[in-house]
Amino acid sequence: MVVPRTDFPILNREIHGKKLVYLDNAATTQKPKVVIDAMNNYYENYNSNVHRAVHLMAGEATDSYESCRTTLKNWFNAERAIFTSGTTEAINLAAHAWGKENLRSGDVVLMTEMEHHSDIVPWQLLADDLDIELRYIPVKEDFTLDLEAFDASLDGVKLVCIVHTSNVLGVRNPIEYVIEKSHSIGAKVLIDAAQGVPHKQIDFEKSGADFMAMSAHKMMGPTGIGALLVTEEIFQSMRPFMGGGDMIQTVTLKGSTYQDNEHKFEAGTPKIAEAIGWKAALDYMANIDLEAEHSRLVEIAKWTSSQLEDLGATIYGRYSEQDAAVVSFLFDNLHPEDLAHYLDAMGFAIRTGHHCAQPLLERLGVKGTARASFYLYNTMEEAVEFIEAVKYVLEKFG
Amino acid sequence: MVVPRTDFPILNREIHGKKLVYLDNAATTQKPKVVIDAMNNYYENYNSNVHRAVHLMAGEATDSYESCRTTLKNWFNAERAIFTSGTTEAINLAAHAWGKENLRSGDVVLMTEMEHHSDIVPWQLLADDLDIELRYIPVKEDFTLDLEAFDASLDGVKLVCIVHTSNVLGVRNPIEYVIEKSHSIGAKVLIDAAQGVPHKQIDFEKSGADFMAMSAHKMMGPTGIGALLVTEEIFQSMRPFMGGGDMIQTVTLKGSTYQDNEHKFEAGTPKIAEAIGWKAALDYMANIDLEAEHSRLVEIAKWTSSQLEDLGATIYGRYSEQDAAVVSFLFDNLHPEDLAHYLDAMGFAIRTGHHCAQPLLERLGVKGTARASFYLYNTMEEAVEFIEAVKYVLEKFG
Amino acid sequence: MNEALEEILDEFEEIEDRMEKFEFLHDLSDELNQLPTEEWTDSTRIDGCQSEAHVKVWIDSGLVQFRGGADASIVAGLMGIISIAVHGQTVEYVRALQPEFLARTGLLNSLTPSRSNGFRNIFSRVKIAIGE
Amino acid sequence: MNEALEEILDEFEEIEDRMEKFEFLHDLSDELNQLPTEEWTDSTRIDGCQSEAHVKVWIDSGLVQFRGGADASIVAGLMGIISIAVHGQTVEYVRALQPEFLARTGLLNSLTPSRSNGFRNIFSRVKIAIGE
Ligand SMILES: Cc1ncc(COP(=O)(O)O)c(C=O)c1O
Ligand SMILES: Cc1ncc(COP(=O)(O)O)c(C=O)c1O
Repeated sequence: MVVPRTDFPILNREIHGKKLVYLDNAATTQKPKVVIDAMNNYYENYNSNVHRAVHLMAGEATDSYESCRTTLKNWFNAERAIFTSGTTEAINLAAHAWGKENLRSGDVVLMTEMEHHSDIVPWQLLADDLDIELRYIPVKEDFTLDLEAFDASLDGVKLVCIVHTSNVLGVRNPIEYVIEKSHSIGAKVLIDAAQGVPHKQIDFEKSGADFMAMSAHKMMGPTGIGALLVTEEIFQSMRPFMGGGDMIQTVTLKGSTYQDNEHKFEAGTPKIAEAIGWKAALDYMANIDLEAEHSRLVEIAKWTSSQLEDLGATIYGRYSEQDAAVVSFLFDNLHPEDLAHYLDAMGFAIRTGHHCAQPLLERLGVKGTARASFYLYNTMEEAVEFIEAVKYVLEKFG
Repeated sequence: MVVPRTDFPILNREIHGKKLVYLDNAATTQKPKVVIDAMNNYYENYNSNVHRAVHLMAGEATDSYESCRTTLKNWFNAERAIFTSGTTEAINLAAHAWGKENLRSGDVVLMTEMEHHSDIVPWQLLADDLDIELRYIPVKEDFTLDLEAFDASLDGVKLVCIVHTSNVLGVRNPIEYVIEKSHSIGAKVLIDAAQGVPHKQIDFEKSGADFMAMSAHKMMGPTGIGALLVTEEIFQSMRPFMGGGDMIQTVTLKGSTYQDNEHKFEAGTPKIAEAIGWKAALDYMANIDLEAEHSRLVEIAKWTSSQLEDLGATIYGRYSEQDAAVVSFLFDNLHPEDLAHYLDAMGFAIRTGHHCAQPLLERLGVKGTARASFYLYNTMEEAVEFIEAVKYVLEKFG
Repeated sequence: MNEALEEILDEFEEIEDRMEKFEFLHDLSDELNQLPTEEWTDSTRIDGCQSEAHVKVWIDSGLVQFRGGADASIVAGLMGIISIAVHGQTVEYVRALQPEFLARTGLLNSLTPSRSNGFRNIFSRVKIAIGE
Repeated sequence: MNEALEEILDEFEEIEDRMEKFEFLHDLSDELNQLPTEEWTDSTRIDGCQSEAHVKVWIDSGLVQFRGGADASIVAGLMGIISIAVHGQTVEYVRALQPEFLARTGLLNSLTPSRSNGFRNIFSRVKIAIGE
């Protein structure tokens, strides 16, 4: 089963006179009409600031906004869900609100070479402020993490930051092992789940993770919103990050007291329409058999990668069952930037470049890759057309 | 002239069976259809991540997103416009990226008692980290700033933070005087323009301010976006606040280098749809004679306040030409929360409470006020209906 | 639900005009055993009302005791309803009571416990007092 | 605009099929005076291309000199056009030239100078070299 493509207005779009084949889903996903409609409904019928006024629209807006939080908590089985502008802000929030309060000089933050810049730079910035050490788990030839190196790197580690699923390789990391091992030495674990949550309903509590970061726009929700999930224990050890309206209990010239719920970390007028759109996306996902869809997409990715390989491409990925449908590849005789332009001329949207994961690409020994990433509305037919298009380009320009 | 009310779909809304009269504009404003449509158009026709891919939709999204920045810079005549999630994040950005880098132990940040919590708490949080002193300019009986006290408080001041227009009083502060005087002693000035920009096109460069913070949602734009305007000098002295994708030039395991434009402070996938919506709002405003509208609204506010006074209310404001159309008032014999509920029953949306300005309310000696705030689509007829409704409530419950 | 409460909620459902509902609510504040302002403290204060709102809930011989006071009359009226709902009732009875009954008044604009919605917070205070 | 450039842009406007445009562009990279890879340095590098792209622009006897090299062929083709536009032209002539002429190729998906759009950055480099 494929989700009804007619649910996604953009799929009717023509690109340079050709039918759009959108294969840049790891960058951002398309939105079903229900998501767009939910935001329109807010703006056209009950746009109002939340938490503050007693009038009817303020009540409706507040209920809608907070019901997104409830939906999110239920979907992920999480005690605390703090809204942020996306994965990046979520990780920065963890670094500021928890890291600054709980890390001490000499403590180690352990990351992986597979991290997205959003899970590296916040810790580098924090290391500029605190005297903490940063370490990285290497990636092996088979595109998986070097778990022996991980085991050997745990000395002094207080926090492990690991990407659930790589946006370049599609590889899903053994977070269960990493969490268990990290906890056994008393370290906390932050999961960058930006690429994990679109494909799978993750049970945060059961996963045992301490933090989990995500973006709505990568799971059919709007831009401008995401979340940091945290356990109650972590929540209680976080200090306010940004100050302002809505996060305070009282303000005097001498000092302030803060809310004791998630609002404490959501200063200012929140992302109201965005939360409402995200809830609609989660409700939409709830009607999809995500596991079946995921298998279907991984099959497509596997087929695509083997076809590309037959055409002479080097493939960066492995397409086991739990991995994401992300195909990174390179041709010796065709620059990826050229390929992307030629494909664009034929209606195909793929991504090329460093994918905000320069350390990983350095480890792979390349400057960038071409990446085709599939999502719920993509079909096997599109994969076939994509391979045909690549063949055409190779014949013409290869 | 009133802007065509038919431009605002929500104004057809019924509240408890009554016509909506929306007088909570200082909290958030309603959106014209062009703003909603611009965001729909993005999601339905060219939703894509920006700055990163070469395909057509990525190009269209990038051009649209960046053209919002251009529009913003032109509208405000500003060298640098950094997108944030709103006024609150903009001020927190200033505190982190500039304050932390440029303030030293013993330096003074001078604020006013009239500030919104968003322009107080970030500095209180900063003062927890750095050993800086916070001072406040008092508010006088006539609801204006005590400029003599200001003159007398400048010793050691490195930054003055002042609200352009009070969200409680509607009073427009003498920012020209404050900026000139502050600069004469070498202090920088941050303007919280959240309530100023909806009513007036401000020339940032000409104002001489160093920082200016604002929210799109208070000027007919969407939720989830705002901006910090800064001079080139300030821009160059700011250190990255949040780390992640899009703000870097290169990332290695050893460290990172950053972009040299505004992207440096916009980590992660940006607020794309939101920027596009905001641009549509600015384009819409460009077609309105804001000065004439402002005079019209202040007249309405002045009339409303005098009517309320005749009915026995205490008024907190003065309604001079430059002030905003914000009417804060209290009746001795009717609790504002009750009043707001009764008015809501009749379709009127007003705000009551502390308006995120507790220090100001403490100075005024009250716990909260009732506040009716007017915007472009409001009419004199609505003000008349409002006064009638208040009379009705007073008769029945006063 | 006890009979008095049922009657009141029926009455609310019958009244269509919202202003009339408020008038009816106004009268219900008389049903409230007043908590004298001298006894208003931080621990009796209800968050989420813009008014000063205070309640004291305790258990006496297995029966819930409720006193309240507020400077806004709508809040006092809602306290009146809650008082009718719980005052003098057994702990078991109150434990079974869900805050949703308040929605039948048709007066709640929002169901989210928040700053602008102290009504639910008042009821939560009752629940806390009986150890929930 | 010089005649050779005019002709090329006319040709681009005549070609409808985007792939054919690319084929035509491909040929234009031959027009480019190559900057040997040994001369590729940080200061010749163009930001915003995902490929390695390098140009060197200088003025000789009042005439603009342009050399370039890129490992992506589309970028090399665009350099070819820019070379035709500016190489051997007077500084005054190049000063008057606006980057918008590149849009006439119909090949630019974006007009914003950014990471994914090195084309404009190449032309900016020319402008910087002539002191703009
Ligand atoms: C004067 C003033 N400053 C700051 C803010 C905060 O704006 P936001 O909540 O959009 O961040 C507001 C609005 O609530 C305001 O009126
Ligand atoms: C693995 C991973 N982490 C983090 C991010 C950053 O997400 P955002 O840009 O939405 O903050 C992304 C997406 O670009 C990603 O793929």
